[in-house]
Amino acid sequence: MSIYEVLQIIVPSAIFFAAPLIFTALGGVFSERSGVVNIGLEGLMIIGAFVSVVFNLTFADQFGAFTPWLALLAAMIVGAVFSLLHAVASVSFRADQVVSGVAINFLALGLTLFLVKKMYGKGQTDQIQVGFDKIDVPVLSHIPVIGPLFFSNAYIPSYLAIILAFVAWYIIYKTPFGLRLRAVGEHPMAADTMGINVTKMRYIAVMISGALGGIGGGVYATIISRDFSHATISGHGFMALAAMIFGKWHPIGAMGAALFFGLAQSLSIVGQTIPFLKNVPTVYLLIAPYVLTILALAGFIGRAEAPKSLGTPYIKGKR
Amino acid sequence: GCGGQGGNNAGNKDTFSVAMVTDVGGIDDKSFNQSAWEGLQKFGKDNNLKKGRGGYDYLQSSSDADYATNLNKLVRSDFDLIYGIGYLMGDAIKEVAKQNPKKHFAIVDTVVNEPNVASITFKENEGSFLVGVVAGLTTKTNKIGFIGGMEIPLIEKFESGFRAGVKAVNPKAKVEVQYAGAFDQADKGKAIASSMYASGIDVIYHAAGATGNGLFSEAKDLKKKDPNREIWVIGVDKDQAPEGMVKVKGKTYNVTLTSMVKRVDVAVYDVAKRAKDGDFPGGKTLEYGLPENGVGIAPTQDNIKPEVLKAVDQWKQKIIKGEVKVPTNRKELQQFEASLK
Amino acid sequence: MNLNRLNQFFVPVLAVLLGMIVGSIVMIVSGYNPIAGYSALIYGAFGDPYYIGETIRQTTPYILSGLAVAFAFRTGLFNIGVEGQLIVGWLVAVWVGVSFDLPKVIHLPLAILAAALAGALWALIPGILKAYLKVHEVIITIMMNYIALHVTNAIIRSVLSDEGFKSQPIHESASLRSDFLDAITYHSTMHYGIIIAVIGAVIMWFLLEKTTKGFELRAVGFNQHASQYAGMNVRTNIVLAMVISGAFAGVAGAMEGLGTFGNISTKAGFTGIGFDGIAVALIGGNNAFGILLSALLFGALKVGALEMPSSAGVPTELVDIIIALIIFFVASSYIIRLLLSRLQKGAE
Amino acid sequence: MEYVIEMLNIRKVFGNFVANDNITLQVKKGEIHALLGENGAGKSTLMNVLFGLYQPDGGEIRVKGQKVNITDPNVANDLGIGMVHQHFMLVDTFTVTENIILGSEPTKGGTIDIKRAEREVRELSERYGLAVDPTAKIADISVGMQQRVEILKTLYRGADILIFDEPTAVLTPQEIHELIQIMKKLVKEGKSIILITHKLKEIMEVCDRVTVIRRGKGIATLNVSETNPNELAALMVGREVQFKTEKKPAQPGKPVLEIKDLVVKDARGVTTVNHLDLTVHAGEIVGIAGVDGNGQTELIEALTGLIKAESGTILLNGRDITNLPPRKIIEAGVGHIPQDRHKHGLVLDFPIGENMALQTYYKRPYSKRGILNFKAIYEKARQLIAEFDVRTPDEYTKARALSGGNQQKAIIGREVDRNPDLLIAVQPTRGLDVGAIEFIHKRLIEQRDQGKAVLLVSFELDEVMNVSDRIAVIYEGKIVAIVDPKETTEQELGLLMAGSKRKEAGVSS
Ligand SMILES: Nc1ncnc2c1ncn2[C@@H]1O[C@H](COP(=O)(O)OP(=O)(O)OP(=O)(O)O)[C@@H](O)[C@H]1O
Ligand SMILES: Nc1ncnc2c1ncn2[C@@H]1O[C@H](COP(=O)(O)OP(=O)(O)OP(=O)(O)O)[C@@H](O)[C@H]1O
Ligand SMILES: [Mg+2]
Ligand SMILES: [Mg+2]
Repeated sequence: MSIYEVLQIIVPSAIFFAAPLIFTALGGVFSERSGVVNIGLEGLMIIGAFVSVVFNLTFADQFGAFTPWLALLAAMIVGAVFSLLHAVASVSFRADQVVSGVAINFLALGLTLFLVKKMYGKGQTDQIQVGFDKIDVPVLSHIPVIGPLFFSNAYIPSYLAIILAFVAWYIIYKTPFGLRLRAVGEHPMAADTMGINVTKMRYIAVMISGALGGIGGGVYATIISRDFSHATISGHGFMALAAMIFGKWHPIGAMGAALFFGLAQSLSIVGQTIPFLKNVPTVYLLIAPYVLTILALAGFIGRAEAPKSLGTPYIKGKR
Repeated sequence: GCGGQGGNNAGNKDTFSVAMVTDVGGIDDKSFNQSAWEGLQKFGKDNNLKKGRGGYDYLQSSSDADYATNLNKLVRSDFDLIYGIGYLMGDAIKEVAKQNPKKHFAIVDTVVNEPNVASITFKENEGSFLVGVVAGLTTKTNKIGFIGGMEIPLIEKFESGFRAGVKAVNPKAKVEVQYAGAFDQADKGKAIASSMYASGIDVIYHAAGATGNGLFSEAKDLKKKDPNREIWVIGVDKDQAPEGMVKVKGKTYNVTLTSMVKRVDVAVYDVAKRAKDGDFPGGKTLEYGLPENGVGIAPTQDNIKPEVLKAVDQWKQKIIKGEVKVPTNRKELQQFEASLK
Repeated sequence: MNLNRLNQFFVPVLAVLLGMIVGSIVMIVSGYNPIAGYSALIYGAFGDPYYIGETIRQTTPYILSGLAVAFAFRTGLFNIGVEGQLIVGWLVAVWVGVSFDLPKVIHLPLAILAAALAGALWALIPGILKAYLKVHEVIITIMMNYIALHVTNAIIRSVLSDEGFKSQPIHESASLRSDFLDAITYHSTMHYGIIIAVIGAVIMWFLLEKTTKGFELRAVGFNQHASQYAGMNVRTNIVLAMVISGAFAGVAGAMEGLGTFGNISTKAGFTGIGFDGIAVALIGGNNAFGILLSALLFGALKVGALEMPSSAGVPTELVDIIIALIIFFVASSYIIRLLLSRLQKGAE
Repeated sequence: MEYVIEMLNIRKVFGNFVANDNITLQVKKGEIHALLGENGAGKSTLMNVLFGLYQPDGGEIRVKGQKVNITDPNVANDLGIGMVHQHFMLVDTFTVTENIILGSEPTKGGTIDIKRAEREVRELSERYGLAVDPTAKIADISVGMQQRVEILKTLYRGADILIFDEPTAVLTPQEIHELIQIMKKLVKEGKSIILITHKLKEIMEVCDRVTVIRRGKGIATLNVSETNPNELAALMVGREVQFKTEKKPAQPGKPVLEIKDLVVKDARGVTTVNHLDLTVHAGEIVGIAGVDGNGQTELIEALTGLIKAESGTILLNGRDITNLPPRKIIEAGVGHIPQDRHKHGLVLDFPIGENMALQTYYKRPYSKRGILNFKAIYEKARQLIAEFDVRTPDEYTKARALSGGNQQKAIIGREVDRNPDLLIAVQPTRGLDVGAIEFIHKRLIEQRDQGKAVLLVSFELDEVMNVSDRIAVIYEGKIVAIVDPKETTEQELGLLMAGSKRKEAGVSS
């Protein structure tokens, strides 16, 4: 295999692998930029996966090819609503945000499996029949070299994820909303004295994270697992959390980190087929993505600065 | 000193009750747990048993630590025969069986040497051999894939039988083997499938549980994109034809070439029946292979060409007659491959 | 002051009650009988010596993983890697249990210490990266979990067994099991690990609250700058905190290896005990005594839940919902406190 | 309509504590009105009520004659009230412009119009003479400039009633001078100012009237022209206060600290201490005077072992302590009152009693064989709390809950009690009221009289002149002059600090 052929395998699979992580990590960026730790990303993905699959199974006949899109919409809405729990607990009730996030994870898993049992009388759903199609992007996929790498055999949601990262960057760094969001996460009291409603901003941010986490889970379920069970989302939310921190709480950084994970993952898969790696025991390839991440962090990425007031509830009048 | 008066020979009671403990997959895992439960249900129906205590029942585990607890619960509920489903339950069955020597137990997929335990194993290698034959004769690219869940002896058995089957009918074909390291990572399954299909592989067999979901998803998406492309999945454990259905512009295709079925239901039914009839095979290991109909090729065979089916049948007979000994691990596979030359 | 103390005790209890109440609402809404559900739950957790034994067995590793998480929290670190440290602890405990033939008084402690050391070493890496390169411990520990899982599986396959999926059983001399416990709990899998777990809690309390080193670790956890000004070595303290946390996690693994299972099998996924430890620690207020109680709560809920489907027809997942609700209520103790103080004021 | 602001009988209660007990404050249009009171008297609380951060429990507020209900800062903004807070309300990672426009951003098609914003900020800063760099990050600019940003924030919102809560506590003399000019300019533009400060001199210099409060109660409102500092201090503290701390002449002994040819680089690698020489003797207080940013921070950090010196030596009692770890230096006999008490001085979440053992916890009797002896620790804490008049409910109270002055007293108690040969005090009285300042100065002199060496770093020329026996002027990382406080003037010091060479007294060490 030539390097180019290898790339042709690695790159598309890295991108689809990364897509759910990108959505979810972007959600994390919004929440944490506003100062609310969101360790509940895993739970939000679970909710999204569940909703999108149930929606898909229920309405595929009515909506046909639109089903997966509407399912993502549903996952987004339910994810946002579900994340309200985290917002209420950690913003209004001044709960420890880590605790509340852990509760979100427990609740999401328990509730969705409970509902699956209730609705279908079994521990997992059937397979959905209408998913997203693999496409070759018109025109772009014909660009020599780049086309086959980046614009062939891909899913639209993957591109949406990447586009969304740039949109998020724009929102966070270029709009009044973003400025206020960051201010609330860095110095809520300063924001308060400037007439910004800290509570409202944090609610919005947490709900955005719920919406994006929901989409992330939905994309995962729709493109990858195609059904929902206890094992559908297993650690992906934590990987998204890692991507967010790896990306230094920056949307583009988070996207880059998620793509890095995807790349490392598919490298380790393709590695098994590269002749001179053939005799390397499988375990080295299995751990390669994680080791690579650690090396990258230790080697050249360096320290990350979290938003200053991350994790502290804002209490008016308290220094 | 635990509850109940039961414990003498179960066959003598007027109602015979039977139960099983599943692993975390539960009774609808589309795999061996589900199959086992189907066997029990059939047994229950055939013998007019009710679901629940005194009839037939199951308990689901939510972690490895629950196996012994659940088995004990069933012992204390006084079931006459108790199944542990899956190789992971071996230790727990052994322990509980020792503690309750008068109770009858059965374990699926591994061997427990206790006088009151019947061990049920399958010759997955034989069934895999047959689908290997299918793969070897169906491939156009002479490139075939195998995706394993975890690298454990059980899965190696699938791998070795499959590779032997391919080699036996198509020496030119190469089998690419990858292990995902888990049974529940569909994303990894999809990534592996994606890289395999991209490298020209056209038939992939999996023994990877829910990781295999990713394989189906990838195959279907590729098929949808290009219905003319011939790519196939070979399913495992149950008939996975429903998983392979894909509709393109009103036309229905199925990427499932066939499946290697493992009839846990047959074995479970069988052992329950024998226990009821007072013929409990305690201390014995029952190996279900091709002759016992314990493994085989799924009934959905629409995608297999008739001549291939014919070849499958010939090999099946050879195996049943003992003319071919199907390897169970990689070492035996090497010997087998050498013997072909 | 006195009222505060009382509240400190009442708030978690109230949180548990509230969680149960909302849980019963969920049951009613979804058509189950909450009384039957909870009876089954309680019976399944404490109904007779067998169930009590199982509950204690389940509680044991929860205590230790909770302590591991809490120790890190108290020293300013978030150790999501308890799961991985637990797995390597389990592996090494079993390895020692299988490979040596020694008198019990030496073998058992040796196996436990080896597990502690393994967990500590596994935590050393994120500790060093955090202390010297300021790399966020959360990512590194997440990554280390996966590495632990795969590496352990590979070692089990190639070293501890002959290409099989599980190790040999450990020698009797390294086992925490006993015929006595087996007899009094009607063959439950309970083992002497509970004593070690309780000792662990005492050690953590003593270490943090009473010792000089604990003072330093807490100070560094709260304010690195001030600690450095006061002459403490911030870096070594960070590494040490992580390592001690990892040691607790390693011992939690030893409980599984030397007690519950007596061997180690290749793992298809995480045990969950490490992640549950986060919840245990948080419900227990990151305090050693609180963790004993919250681990017991967790253990009882998890073991009792197994009884719910067969006796009351209630899915076990309901327990996860109840646990989540309890965590929410504990987390929102501010509101509960507020309500309590309103009530107290009203009563005056 | 005489008053722009009338706060009538304002009451504010926290729990059971009455922070504002029916205080009345009336501000005339175009005046600078001082609000004076001890630490914790309730000044900030009153102003936070006016700014809408707190809701009063009683009383009424009128703005320009209209009764108003200021429910949040937005309402205050609309009423033209702006506040420069005691603790800066600036987002460190934002630029000057971003901080100023936050909450009322100019936009163009949904995007922040940053170009326009920068232009507006620049215009505004030129108009009021508030020099700032609109594109600089807050983290990178001086405290003085941060203060100007705070003022610009209020002006940007069109405020014509400005509240300054202790604006000068963190400024250097030059910056204070500039600020005073700015305030004068603002009133000339028709704005009204409420100024909170502990520095009576400033009140005398710029204010028209002054309202004094004590323990939450209004005491008096006076015309500045009709009062004097002594009267104000007495009103505020409730007793006579000495401004000039009494002290005997110094009796310098052997050298305790000898710094020779010291070179230190800051975090960015810039050499900020540049071949510095300085000696401090037993029994004397050496004050370091200098404009912020001339190497003071790095000098102190090198002395205390927090950063490494590039070259040169530091001797303590003749022993080389250069680049030893902090603990070794502490044990060698160095005490340190850090500039930032929250960040470096205390573990705010520890009880105040344990904070007092922050350096000694590992020694007998506080620790035996690795086990802490809390009895001994808290006994010591009780003794220090009594001795240093730390006002706290008890020794188990978290340090966070103490007021700044009391936190500072606790730190000083802790450092002095260790009986160090060299006591380094950096800005020890920042933000404290005259009573607390008096107390702390007395303690420093007491140390000197016991034969200790004291190195005082302060931006307050008053303090340096008052307390020191010798003044070392630092400029661009060097000691450029050593002067005797009795023989110099503030003007002369100011010139030296600005880098002008002194003819007679050359560089000495
Ligand atoms: N949010 C609060 N909760 C409870 N008590 C408070 C709060 N804010 C202030 N106090 C109390 O009110 C008193 C007055 O505080 P305030 O900040 O107004 O003092 P101040 O006059 O501004 O002091 P300083 O000169 O030190 O700035 C404090 O001593 C404190 O006890
Ligand atoms: N949110 C709060 N809750 C309780 N007490 C508070 C709160 N905010 C302030 N305080 C009280 O306010 C007092 C400190 O307020 P104050 O502003 O007077 O201190 P300070 O001397 O100005 O401190 P600094 O020098 O740091 O500005 C303390 O007694 C503290 O108990
Ligand atoms: Mg104040
Ligand atoms: Mg103050």
